[in-house]
Amino acid sequence: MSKKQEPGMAYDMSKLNKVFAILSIGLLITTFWVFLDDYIRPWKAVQLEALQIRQSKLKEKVEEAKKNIDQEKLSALESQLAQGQKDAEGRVDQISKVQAEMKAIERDIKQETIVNGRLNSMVSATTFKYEIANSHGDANAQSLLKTLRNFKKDFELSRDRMKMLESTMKEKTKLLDSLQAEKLQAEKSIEETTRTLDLLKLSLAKTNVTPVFAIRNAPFLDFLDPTLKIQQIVINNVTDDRYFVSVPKVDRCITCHTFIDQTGYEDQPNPHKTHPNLELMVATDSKHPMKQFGCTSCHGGEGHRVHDFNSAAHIPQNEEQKAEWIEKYNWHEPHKIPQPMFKLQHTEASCVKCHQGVEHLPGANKLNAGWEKMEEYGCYACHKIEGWEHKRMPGPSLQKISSKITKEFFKNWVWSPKGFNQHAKMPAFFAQSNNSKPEFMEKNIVEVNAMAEYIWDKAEGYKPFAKYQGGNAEKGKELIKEVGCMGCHGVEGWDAESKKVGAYAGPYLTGTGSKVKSPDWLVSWLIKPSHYQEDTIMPSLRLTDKEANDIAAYLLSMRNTKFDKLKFETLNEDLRDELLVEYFAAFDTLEVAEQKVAAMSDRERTLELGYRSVGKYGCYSCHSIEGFDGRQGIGPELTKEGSKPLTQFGFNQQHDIEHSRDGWIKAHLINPRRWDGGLDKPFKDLTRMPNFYMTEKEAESMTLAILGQVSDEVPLKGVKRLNAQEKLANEGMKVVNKYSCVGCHSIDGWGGNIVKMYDDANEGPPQLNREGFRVQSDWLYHFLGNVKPIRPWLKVRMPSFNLSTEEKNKIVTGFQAKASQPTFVANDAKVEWEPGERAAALKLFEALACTSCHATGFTKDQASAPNLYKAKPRLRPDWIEAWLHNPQEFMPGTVMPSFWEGGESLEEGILGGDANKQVKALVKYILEIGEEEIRSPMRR
Amino acid sequence: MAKQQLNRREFFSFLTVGWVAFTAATAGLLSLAFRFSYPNVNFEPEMEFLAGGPSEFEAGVDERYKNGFGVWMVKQDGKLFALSNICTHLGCIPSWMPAEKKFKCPCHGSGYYMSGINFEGPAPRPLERYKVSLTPEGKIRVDKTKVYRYEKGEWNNPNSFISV
Amino acid sequence: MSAKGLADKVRDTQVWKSIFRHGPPNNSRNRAAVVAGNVFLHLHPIKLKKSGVQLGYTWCMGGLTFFIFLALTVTGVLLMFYYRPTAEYAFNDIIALREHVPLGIMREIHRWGAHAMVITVWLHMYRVFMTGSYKPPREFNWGVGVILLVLTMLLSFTGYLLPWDQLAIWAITVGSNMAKATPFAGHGGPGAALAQIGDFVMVSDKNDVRFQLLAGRFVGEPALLRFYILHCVFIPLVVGVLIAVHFWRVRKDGGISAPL
Amino acid sequence: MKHFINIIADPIFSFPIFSLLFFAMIKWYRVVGTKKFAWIFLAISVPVTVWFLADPQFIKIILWPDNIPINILVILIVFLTWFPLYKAAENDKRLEQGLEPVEALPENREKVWAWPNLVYTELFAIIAGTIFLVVWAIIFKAPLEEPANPTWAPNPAKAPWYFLGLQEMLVYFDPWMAGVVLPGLIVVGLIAIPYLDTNPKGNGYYCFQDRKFAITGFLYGWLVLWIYLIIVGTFLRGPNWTFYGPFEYWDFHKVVAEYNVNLSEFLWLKWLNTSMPKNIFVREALGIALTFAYLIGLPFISLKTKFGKDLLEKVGTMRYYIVIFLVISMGSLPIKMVLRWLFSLKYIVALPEIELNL
Repeated sequence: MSKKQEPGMAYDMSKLNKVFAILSIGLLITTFWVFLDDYIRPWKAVQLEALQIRQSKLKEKVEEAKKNIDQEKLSALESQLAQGQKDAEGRVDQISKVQAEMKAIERDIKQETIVNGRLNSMVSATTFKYEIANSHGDANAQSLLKTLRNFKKDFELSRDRMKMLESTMKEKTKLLDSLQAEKLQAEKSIEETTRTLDLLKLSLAKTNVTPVFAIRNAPFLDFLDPTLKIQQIVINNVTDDRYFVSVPKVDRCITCHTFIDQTGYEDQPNPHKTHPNLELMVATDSKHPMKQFGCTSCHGGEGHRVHDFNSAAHIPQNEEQKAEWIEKYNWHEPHKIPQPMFKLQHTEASCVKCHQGVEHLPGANKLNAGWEKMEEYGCYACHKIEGWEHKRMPGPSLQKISSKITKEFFKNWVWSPKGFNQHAKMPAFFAQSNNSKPEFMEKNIVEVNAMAEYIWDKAEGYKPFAKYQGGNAEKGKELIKEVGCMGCHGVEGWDAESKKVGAYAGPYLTGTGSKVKSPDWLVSWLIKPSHYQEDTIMPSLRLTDKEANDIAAYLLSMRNTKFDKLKFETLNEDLRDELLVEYFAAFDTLEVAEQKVAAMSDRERTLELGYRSVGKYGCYSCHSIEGFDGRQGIGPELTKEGSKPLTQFGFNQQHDIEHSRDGWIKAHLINPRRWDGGLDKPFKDLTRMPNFYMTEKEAESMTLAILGQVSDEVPLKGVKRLNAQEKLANEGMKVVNKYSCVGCHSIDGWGGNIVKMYDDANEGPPQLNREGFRVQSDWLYHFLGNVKPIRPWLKVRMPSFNLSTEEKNKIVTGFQAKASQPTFVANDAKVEWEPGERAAALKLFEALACTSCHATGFTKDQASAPNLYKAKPRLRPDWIEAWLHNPQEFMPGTVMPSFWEGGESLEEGILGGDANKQVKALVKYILEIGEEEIRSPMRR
Repeated sequence: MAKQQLNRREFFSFLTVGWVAFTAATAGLLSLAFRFSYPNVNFEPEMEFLAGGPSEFEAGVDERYKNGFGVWMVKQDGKLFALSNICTHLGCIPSWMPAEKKFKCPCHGSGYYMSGINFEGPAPRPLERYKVSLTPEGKIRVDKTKVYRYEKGEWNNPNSFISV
Repeated sequence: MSAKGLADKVRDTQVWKSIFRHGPPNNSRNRAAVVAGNVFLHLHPIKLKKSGVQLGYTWCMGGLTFFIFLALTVTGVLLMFYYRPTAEYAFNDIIALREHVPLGIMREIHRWGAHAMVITVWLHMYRVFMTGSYKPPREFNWGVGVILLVLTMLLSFTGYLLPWDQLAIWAITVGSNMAKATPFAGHGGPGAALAQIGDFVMVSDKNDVRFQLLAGRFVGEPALLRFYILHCVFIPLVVGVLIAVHFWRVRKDGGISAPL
Repeated sequence: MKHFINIIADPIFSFPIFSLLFFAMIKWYRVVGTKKFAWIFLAISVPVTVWFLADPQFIKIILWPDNIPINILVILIVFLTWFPLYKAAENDKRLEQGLEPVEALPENREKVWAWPNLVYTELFAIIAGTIFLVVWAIIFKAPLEEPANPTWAPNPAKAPWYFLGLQEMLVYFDPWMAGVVLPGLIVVGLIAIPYLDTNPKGNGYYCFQDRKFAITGFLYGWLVLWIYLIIVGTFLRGPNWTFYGPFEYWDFHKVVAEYNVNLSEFLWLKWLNTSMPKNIFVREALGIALTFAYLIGLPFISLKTKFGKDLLEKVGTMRYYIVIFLVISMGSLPIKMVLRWLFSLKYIVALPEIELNL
């Protein structure tokens, strides 16, 4: 073949065709490839797996359902059916006759429908015409009216005929059914017997992979009606932040987590597992149904991404899981994701964004623990956190400090609080990893000295009102345990008990003897704390002088000998001046600064440095110190800490800290000074956040609470908005929490830690369950201001708090609201008895031996239950009734017997044994004796 | 002569293969656009909802779920059913006229009885009914993905109503 | 210097001459040159039958249609500066055009122009039929013209939705529901009920032609976006290409029709 | 008088009247196609129009902004219906005399320069068009109603005016016919015209005599079945798509007596007096048979007529069947209308089970 081309041709045609063919085939292959690339998605495999799981579960259920069917009964029914069919065949003539009749009626109905429809439309049209003509006063109105009436009449007639036909039809249908009644009955019974099985079989059939299934899910055709598809929830009430725009959240997690809302898959591995807490989450009837809250509202992460396991920003909960995921899913750290998923153990952090400004969130135990710790350590004092503004200063006032402790103690304490009291809540500012260089230490010493001088300079005098007369330390120690101090304080002498209670509202009592300057102050403080500090939360326990002296004796006997010997170094004046110059030089030249310092007297210089140092370390945030009113805390605001971009967290040179928000926060809480490690910082720029010496556990739970402080603006519809009642309850609980009522009382399941100290819970402070329903509001108000013991046999005392009227009101209405009681109950009406009821009540009172415990006023015995004569003013009648019916419901573990357990009365002879009547009668009797008490209150 | 024929055949087959492959690939790429126009997920309202308990309904037409879900709950002759509010003519939304006891479509005047059966106007067939079932908690679940049509005799299907 | 002198001077500059390669069209040579040498006028033949410029014969409807198409393109592009095709903004943006956008009358021009274009394109077809101008050799171009007429109505129809008011969505609802009735391809059309295997519904409101058009089961935000794209990009492009073909064929098929 | 007009405007009357007028116009096109006729018509129609416009209800509908294009269209159509007839009458007279049509006169075939003749004509059209559009835009604001609300339909809900012919067809046909098949046939039929019309005469000039069938068929479809239906749909259809006369107030509550019955119901219930068969195809057998007879039988029957024979001879078998099919399809609309009005017939074939209603 010659290579010569045709004239006018640059290439051989066959060659062109060859290239064309090859390129076209390449294009074709690419086309297939692009479809396949789009088609193959990891979640499809997961859904197929889920299908198999569902199939195996259904198979089990089918087997079970088969077992449940009584075969004998079924075969009996089948023979019945055969018999029924035979019977029906016997009446075949009758049946076909009825069927023919029905056919005729059917025709008539159809015809009548047409007639009826025609007339109906004529009626409507003529009505319109007539109404128009009539309103316009047209001449033909009357004739139209006549036509209309005729149409209406015809229409009515037609409707009657229709009704007639329909009822005949019904009769005939009934007749037909009755002609084959046995058959129909048998059919129905068989259907009923096998219904469950049939339904299950139907569902099972849907799990088979059939050709239709393949077609539905085939590439390209899968737009028709696929069974494998992305499942999503659009949540309008919770949004994703797109910066200046909020868009509804879209969660597609259920694409893989197929059974998350279905029970019965608890035993499956993830992602096929059922949600572990369906009662609270996910389930339709839970408080947080999946359709409304989705998944990432709580878990975080990229719920809308389903490309693969990593795109959803899954985060392993620990190293072990991390290794597993790397192995299984090729997991890697999410990149460029603003809010990756919370670690499983941190999920409760999400509660915060919707449940704001509450003291306690039932069900969120980890979060509550975190909040409790934040309260204990007083994070909110230095760091602004929205919703925490109402909290009081966590430390004691220093306004009268000079009368309480010595300057020397103060300096040593500030230098190392834990050195004095290893349970001290006061954190350590000095001798930390970043400021223990000798040069820094010397400057710190100057600062501590200067602060002491400043504070003492500002302190007012205070004169104790009581005198310490010496006491029995042993007795004092017992008293401390008995009267209830340990609801708020840990005590060194009762170490095991203190651990059990874990009280945090007041300081741990140790070395008091070394701390307190004058015993008189201590006695005064114990008797009436508000005398020394007006706004203290420390209550009076109505101690007698003797008791107070005994306790003081015990407290004074506790000394910290090591601490006693400490001698704080004195102020180095040169260094002081140097520091002062450095302060002044911030806005002036060095020269001017030095001149300024030179112009000041020695005392002035010390006080100035003291003032500056208090400001520098932010002491005033926790302690009331004169000269710092209205100053902001020194810490950064934490309201949106959980959304702070990871890059804004300064990990500095700490490479062994996990590179995540929670990793940083936790490490920071355990030792905030670590970030200065390896850096060369000048003295004035050293990290100031003090070291609380938190345990890992404490840091972990606080991390969770801080992680929850996210910036997500949840739309109003999405957040939990407290209703009026809940608001009142929450306000009340704020006061309750402030005074640490929950240290002693368990309030609807919250708090009551002191009870752990007692072997018998009934010896501890009473549980306050639905307290607002139990007590009369005015009684409670009065009681809070003027405590009189109700349970004299208890050794622990209800303290007298220094509550303001507003606070008392808040507590009362709070309890009332919490128990859904809109108002108080008026019960000053005289009891009215049914005939014979009073006698029965008295009989019951005898028979149930009420007075054996409620002895007060009845016998001379020691009472072990409250005074019944005082029940009327204190308790709500409805509560008494409910309480009598079932005391355990209100106070689990109470010694009050349940006389009417399960609605059955023990005393059948009285009031016909009717539990309700008996209880009512008793309530009336209790109210009646209360009336007497009111009239002659002397009786006991 | 024989050689030339072979050449011609060869020539012919390359050309054929080329065009067939090219046409198929182009058709495939055009169908990309077709498939692309069908989204895999849609953001339209839920097709399933809970409509309270059967005891909440009185005989007649209940319009509570009309605006939110496009459904009239109708209780008639011992049956409670979910009636679509989409006119079978051109998909407008009829109004319930309590006085006239009928549904009337504002677009082209189709009228329907309370049962949903059409009796006037251009509507070609009765309104559709949706699947209703009772949840284990005794609430009515309305599933709008499954419709029941009168003219197909589907209104006797036990899933199309709840006996009350 | 007289005006004429100035004009001559301008005509003599290099700039002028670089743009217009011929003298004033007052002689045969230049009249030919002005049409042949200008890319826009080049659409025209250099000479045409007299009947081609007689209004009684041509009605000028085709030309007006093209002019309105251009006017709509210009006003449409301008309107796009102020219009966002989302359920959130669309309606408010239209209000803005009326209330505060400078010369928001652009919308009126666009809307009435759209109506006018439908009328002129119909009348154009009417005239072409009445003069029998579709007859050979112009059969193909008549077909192109019919398709252009359909596209004109589709352009107007897709634009009808964009104000996102009641008029818009219900007109489109009524219109798009017709697609639902397409035999075998719409779920309300004949034959759709047959395409079903068990619970596998091959033609349903989730996959039929109407769903493809609206990207949803009803006229919602996705439909707005789709109609916007069709109205502003897709159909105008197709129309533009077909107009080119149409004009090209007018020239190639013997110019504006005239008796053979 | 107004009352009378309100009544006869109802399609039941106006459609036949309009059709008759149309055919009269075609029949006496030489009378219509004169300037004298035009002046007389103008002299009558101006005062009549003024009288119409004096009615508050009529002017309200006329001046609704989105109806303006239709008013313009109507005025143009009236003129442009007369104008070709005038031209055709003129040409036909010349052709009968053995002369060439006016357009073919040598002075009209003379070649003229595109510049300035054509270019200036276009420029004038552009300027006039711009003025027209801008003035229109200044006088009439583009309508804007309430924000879109998918849960509440306005009443009446109308398609854009150029689709109102189709929407009016929806009264008589199901959407698959009125919305898909018939428009599809219109488009296909229009495209097919040059291939079906093999008549070499009348190429490039107005005439009627040489193209009687083509022009009559086209004009009937264009004027009666398209423009007339648009006018009805725009001006005469109010709330609930009920008919309202031109002077009638659009009362939301107006009800028109209407109850339609299917052919199968006529057959089984009325004529055979029995119940409807269960099998749907048996039930609709008559309608299906009639439809097939119409579609397949009619072309054969028309072959027997002179018209059919001539047509077959002229265009050949293939074209004959296509033309007849298109004509039959076009004719289905008036037939369905008449059946509806005379017998309240709803569907000839009623198969809602498979959405197939005819």
